[in-house]
Amino acid sequence: MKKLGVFICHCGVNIAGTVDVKSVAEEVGKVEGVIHSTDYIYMCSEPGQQLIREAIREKGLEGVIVACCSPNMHENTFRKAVKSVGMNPYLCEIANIREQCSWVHQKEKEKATEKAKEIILATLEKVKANVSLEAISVSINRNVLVIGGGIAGMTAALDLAEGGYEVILLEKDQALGGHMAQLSTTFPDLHPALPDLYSKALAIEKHPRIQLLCCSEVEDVKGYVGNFELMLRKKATYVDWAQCNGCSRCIQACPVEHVSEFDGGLSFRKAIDLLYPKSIPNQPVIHRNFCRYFIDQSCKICEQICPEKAIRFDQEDEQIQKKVGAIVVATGYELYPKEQLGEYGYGTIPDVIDGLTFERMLSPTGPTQGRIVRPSDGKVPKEMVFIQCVASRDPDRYMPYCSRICCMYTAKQATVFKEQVPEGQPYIFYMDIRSDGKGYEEFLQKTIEEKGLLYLRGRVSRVFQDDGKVRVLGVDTLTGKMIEVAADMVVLATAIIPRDGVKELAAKLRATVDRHGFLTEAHIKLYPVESSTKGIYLAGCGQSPKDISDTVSQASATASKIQALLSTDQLLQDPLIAWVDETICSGCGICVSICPYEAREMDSQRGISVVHSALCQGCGACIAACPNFACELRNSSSIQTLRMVDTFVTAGVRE
Amino acid sequence: MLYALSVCGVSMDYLYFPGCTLYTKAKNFDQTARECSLLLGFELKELPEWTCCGATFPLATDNLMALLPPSRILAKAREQGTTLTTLCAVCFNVIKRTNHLMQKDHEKREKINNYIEMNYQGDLRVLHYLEILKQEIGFSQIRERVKTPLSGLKAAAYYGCMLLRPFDEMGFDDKERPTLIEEFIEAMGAESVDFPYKIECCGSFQSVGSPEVATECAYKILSSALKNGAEVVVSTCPMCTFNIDHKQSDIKEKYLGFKTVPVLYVTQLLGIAMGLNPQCLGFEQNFVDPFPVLKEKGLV
Amino acid sequence: MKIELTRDKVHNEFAQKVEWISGQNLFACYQCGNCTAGCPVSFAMEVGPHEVIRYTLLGLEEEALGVNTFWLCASCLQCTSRCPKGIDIARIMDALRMIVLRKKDRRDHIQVSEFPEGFLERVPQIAFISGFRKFLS
Amino acid sequence: MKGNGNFIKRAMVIGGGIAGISASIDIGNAGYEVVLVEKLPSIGGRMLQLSETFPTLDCAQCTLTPKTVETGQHPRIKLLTYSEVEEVKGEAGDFTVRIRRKAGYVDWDKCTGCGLCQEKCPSKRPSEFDRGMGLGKAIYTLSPQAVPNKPVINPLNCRYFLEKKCRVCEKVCPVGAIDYEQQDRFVEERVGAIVVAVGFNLIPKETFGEYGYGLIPDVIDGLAFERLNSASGPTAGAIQRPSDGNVPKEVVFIQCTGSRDPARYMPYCSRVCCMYTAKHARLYKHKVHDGQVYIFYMDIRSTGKGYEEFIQQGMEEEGILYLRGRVSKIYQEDGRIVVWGADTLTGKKVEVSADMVVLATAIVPQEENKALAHILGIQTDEYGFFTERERKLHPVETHQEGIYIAGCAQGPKDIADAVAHANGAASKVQALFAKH
Repeated sequence: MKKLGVFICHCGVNIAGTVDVKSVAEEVGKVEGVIHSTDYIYMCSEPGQQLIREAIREKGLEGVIVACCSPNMHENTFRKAVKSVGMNPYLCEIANIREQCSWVHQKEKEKATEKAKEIILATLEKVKANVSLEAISVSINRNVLVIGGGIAGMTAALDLAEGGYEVILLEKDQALGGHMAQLSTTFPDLHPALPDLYSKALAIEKHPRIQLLCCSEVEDVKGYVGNFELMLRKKATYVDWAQCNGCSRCIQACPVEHVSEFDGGLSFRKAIDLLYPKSIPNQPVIHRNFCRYFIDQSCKICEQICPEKAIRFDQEDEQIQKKVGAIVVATGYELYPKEQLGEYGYGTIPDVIDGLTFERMLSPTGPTQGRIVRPSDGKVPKEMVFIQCVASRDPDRYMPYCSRICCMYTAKQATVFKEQVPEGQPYIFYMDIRSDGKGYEEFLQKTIEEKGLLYLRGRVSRVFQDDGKVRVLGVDTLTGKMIEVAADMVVLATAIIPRDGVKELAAKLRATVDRHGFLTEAHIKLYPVESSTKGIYLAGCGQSPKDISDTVSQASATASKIQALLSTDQLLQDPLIAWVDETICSGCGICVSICPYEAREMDSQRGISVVHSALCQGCGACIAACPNFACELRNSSSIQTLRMVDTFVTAGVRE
Repeated sequence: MLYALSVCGVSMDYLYFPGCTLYTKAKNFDQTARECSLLLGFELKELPEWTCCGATFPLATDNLMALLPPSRILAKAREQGTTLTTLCAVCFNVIKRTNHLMQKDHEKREKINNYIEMNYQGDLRVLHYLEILKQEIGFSQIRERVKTPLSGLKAAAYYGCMLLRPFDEMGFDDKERPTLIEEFIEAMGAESVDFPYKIECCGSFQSVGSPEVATECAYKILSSALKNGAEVVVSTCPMCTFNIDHKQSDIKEKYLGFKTVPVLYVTQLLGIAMGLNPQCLGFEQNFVDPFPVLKEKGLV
Repeated sequence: MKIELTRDKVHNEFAQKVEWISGQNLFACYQCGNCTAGCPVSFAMEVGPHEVIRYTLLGLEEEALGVNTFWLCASCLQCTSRCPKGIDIARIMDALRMIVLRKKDRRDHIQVSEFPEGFLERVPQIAFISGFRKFLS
Repeated sequence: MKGNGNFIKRAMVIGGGIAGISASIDIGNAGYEVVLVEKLPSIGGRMLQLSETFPTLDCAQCTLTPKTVETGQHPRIKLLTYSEVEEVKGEAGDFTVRIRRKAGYVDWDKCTGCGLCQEKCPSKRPSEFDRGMGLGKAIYTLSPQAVPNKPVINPLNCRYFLEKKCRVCEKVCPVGAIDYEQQDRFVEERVGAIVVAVGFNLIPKETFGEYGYGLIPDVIDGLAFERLNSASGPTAGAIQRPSDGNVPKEVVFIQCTGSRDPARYMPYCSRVCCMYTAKHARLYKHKVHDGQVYIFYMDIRSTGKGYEEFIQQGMEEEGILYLRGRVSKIYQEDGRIVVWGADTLTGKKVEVSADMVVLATAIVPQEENKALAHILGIQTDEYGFFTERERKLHPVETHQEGIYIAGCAQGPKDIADAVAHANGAASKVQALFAKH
């Protein structure tokens, strides 16, 4: 009989407030094999861990159960603690009596106490049969993939490259910059956005350790932390960038114009074009859907005019295989689709635009060279309405969350409007003004006072066209009165939502997203930049809406985590994986097809299935699938599991 | 009884602006102050030919006319000396704020000087009588001169608004938690009673505009003081005193169970402690007679 | 119940007049209500001072001048001393009073002739002088 | 010392709160040595005072203590607690830092952390860590889970230092670690980069005369409520008001106390108060089911991930009453606390007679920031927060190469943002070291 020790954590009042920990400790202490049973206020603290270490040393424990929070929180903490005094870490198990007991049974203290005891008894059954295991050591690849070439991805890539690591920077669009390239100025300093961004992009382009792949996407990801195998797709640009000298004669000559999405529909662009002038890379792309050559082979002007003969109508997508050790996901955001915002006339009234479109209008390199004019007739708007929380903070119809940046960019836009049109009046409909960054509140109040921005606390119910004006029906909840403004132009601060396609990407990466599609961090406080999958890190608005400075901090944070991860040569992995009883395995191969990690393989010589230990994640699919019961999970054998189930069942009988 | 007694060894005199009400309905305030000053070794030298201060500091920034009377008072006082004192908190507020404006606002100063044909630069010290007692004489010195310590008397200090606000200009005491009058009360040997309404407004001139509102304000102040154990309330302002003393008849009409409480001017309290002749204390002008409670405590 | 806003209305003459007489910036107001919260006479006011400021800013002259709020203000400056934006609210209240009192058709807020008998003898002159300045044109 | 030529690849982190700890662990894990300097006797900072964290309501201790333990045991992190930076010379790659190791009157080399001295110490004074609500001993650790778990003597409370008698701790100490003669010592450390993570303070409570703060015992600040609600706090997590230990049934929370108040206090927003107040209100409701919460606010600022949902859930499910308006005055009457506020949505004055009031007081920089900035040759803003090189793209760098800032030392931020900010600073240190 193993000598076992049970350590019950109060977790402050989180457990002890519901579960009578003293009585549980006492009763569990009477169970056969348990030679030590105790409780403490915070088992994860230094004195708590010391209790465990001392008991192991003094009483020669051969198995340890810590009854506390979810193993997601502190399994590692306690395994490290027992290891430090020479016990095999896999002889230490967590009995989760917080998330699975005290938190969900706060109003039934006696039953919760009983359940906590049962959970511990069941875990005892598991530990009794646990065996010592050694961690699996795997070599690692020290290159990093950064997905997304916006400010988050750019920052992470540069930080990593500066730290000495080789980086592949993947951008879906044709140039770096992301949404920041669309902005005019940044709040609250009103710095022009482009120059700062540009210097960063230039540094990336020149960096010897960064490989920039534009027009590229992740097609497939295999492997695991330290050893990801990537299949990337570099889409055809129909221009040989190695040949192109960036003279842009092709752009000038191209006869096709189509509405520019980058400029929010305010301008036209060519079928062969740069994303924006002086973009990095500074080579154009032919947009197949618009190019006459691709439509009816009627035009080859660009090819004819190109001095470097760089046009390649026959170029094809390219598949690139890469290996990396870690991945940063910095996929960014997009704005809520306008077609779905009927009550604001968005998409049907030309003078109702969104914040990003207005940014383009304010940008000196934008379609109006920075002049504010109504899209419908080019006149300067005098009555200007800004509506915040459009599709944000609207759980019933749109998004329940706050998009975080709209309050500040709206204040900035209204300020710039007032500077440019001094006789104009901005009206800003809001619910709460959220200016919580450094210097934000001061900026906001200063501009309200000095520029006379009129903030109206209330939502807008309807926006419609009337007599060449855009009529806005809202409310001022401070006077309790309905407000009507006959506006010249309306700017909507539409909700920030995750990029299209993030869910599919997350599935490839085996990372999780929340119900809105934002990538989920492993723990909001403890691991804010780590995803739930090891080796996958999150930066920027793909994780949740945030402004540029917070994005930059977070992106640098991912770089820091990755540098720590890759600073060693070998990575240790939990050995809690599947194994095969070769005497029973019939070699049917069901496990091979069912394994989601491609960790199962047929050994054709021996006619049995084997486990690829570095790939196996211990999910248990093969165990359930094996018709012969030839597969077992280490330290979670069928016998162990059945004994645990037995404990609960007999507990029911005892009752 | 009326002999000058120098406390600090030297005799000091202060220019004194009584203001209209101290010549009429608050004579007791004026009279006790003059008598006590003499006992403390200084004299209140009344300004010759003074006029009304205007009784409000004009809040409309374009109303220069209302600034002329207080400016004139200041300018004339400056010809006589360097320190001007008042007793009435309203006068103090008007004169001190005007003085502040004459110091800081060059443009208005010039205009006003043009109007009144004088040249006043705002270089007069304007002190409330209590400030003189605290800063120039010292409460500890006064404590030593107390003949009848007011032991056992629970007195609530009522500041009102005019002494304290606006803080930047008045600088009288902490704007939220003043303690100067309490210190004075303790120096008199009485027990000071703190109460939350001590800096709330009495309703001021609303006694003319909306008397019922002023009555309500006074009721709240007095009941708060009473609840905290006050046996007398100490005031520095004839306007407040009217509202919280004289209006107690109205309060009683509205709130049947209301128990009246005497209101004393600070200088009346000082006078009692300094042993002034009861005839000099001017209790006949007090609406609620303080005599019974003082007698009960053996103070008169 | 409904306000139609235009830029002329936001920068209405009335609001500008109030700003000019009071020397205060109405746009600076947080609408936090601290003035109303601390006002010793707000119990008798039809709306709090913060709401009168809001009416004025939105050009609702009739509403702003139609309430008793500024008539009841006793200029005690409690609002001013606690305003987080340092707005001298009492000055705004006085400005509203002045706007009414200075109109060409004199509209005194109180009628001396209607004072009850003995009132003049009872009330100290300081209250009269002060009150007359605030209530008579 | 992992070095290359003359460039010292060793970092110093000033401040052992969650930001400093996060930066230290990151730099240490990347293979560089770290010296972590903390002013208090143990690491953990403000987060150690918290009960739960928003929006998940995870226990703050459970989130933090494993990190403090990891820091304490990290082979590449050298802890210098109860220490302050006195002087810095040199430049990026070669800073020489002179550190004052304050006298704690306990020889930590001998001390085993058995706790006997604390148990027997007869001097009990209001504990600063518990915001004056609980009693602490003259010889103390900040918490039983402190890292390092070694005590110091506060001479201002110690009977021996005050009256030259007692010496109980000396008598009971089984290893003779008490040393009343101990003096401040000075040590020098050479490092190549410095991360400043000194955290924040709350605006002094005496500031708010109109809120009766400091006079009315049941008017407390947010950190005090954290202690009150904490299982390791003075009431072991029971919600009892400080004056009489009764369970408060009506609690008023006031936001923006000293924040967003340019005329009188701080013009900026303190960023965390909206969320922690919502958290307080919900935790209170979890413990006092029949209690009512009133929250006075100006704007609800719940901008983080899951924050807005958290706030709305509080309103809908726990019946928390939000009142849009500030509070002008608070006073005590008949054993109740009267609160004068406003509800600007009805335009009316609101009077609440409460049992307890919690003020969300403004986050202010540490007092010593300006002096420290001078020592380091970096800048602070007018309030005393350290200035970043550029707000958007260089939020962790300073104008001085090799010196970085992390967490609330730069400006108010919540734990998640502070951790990300600190990790960012660590990344810059690693890049700086990798370059040389």
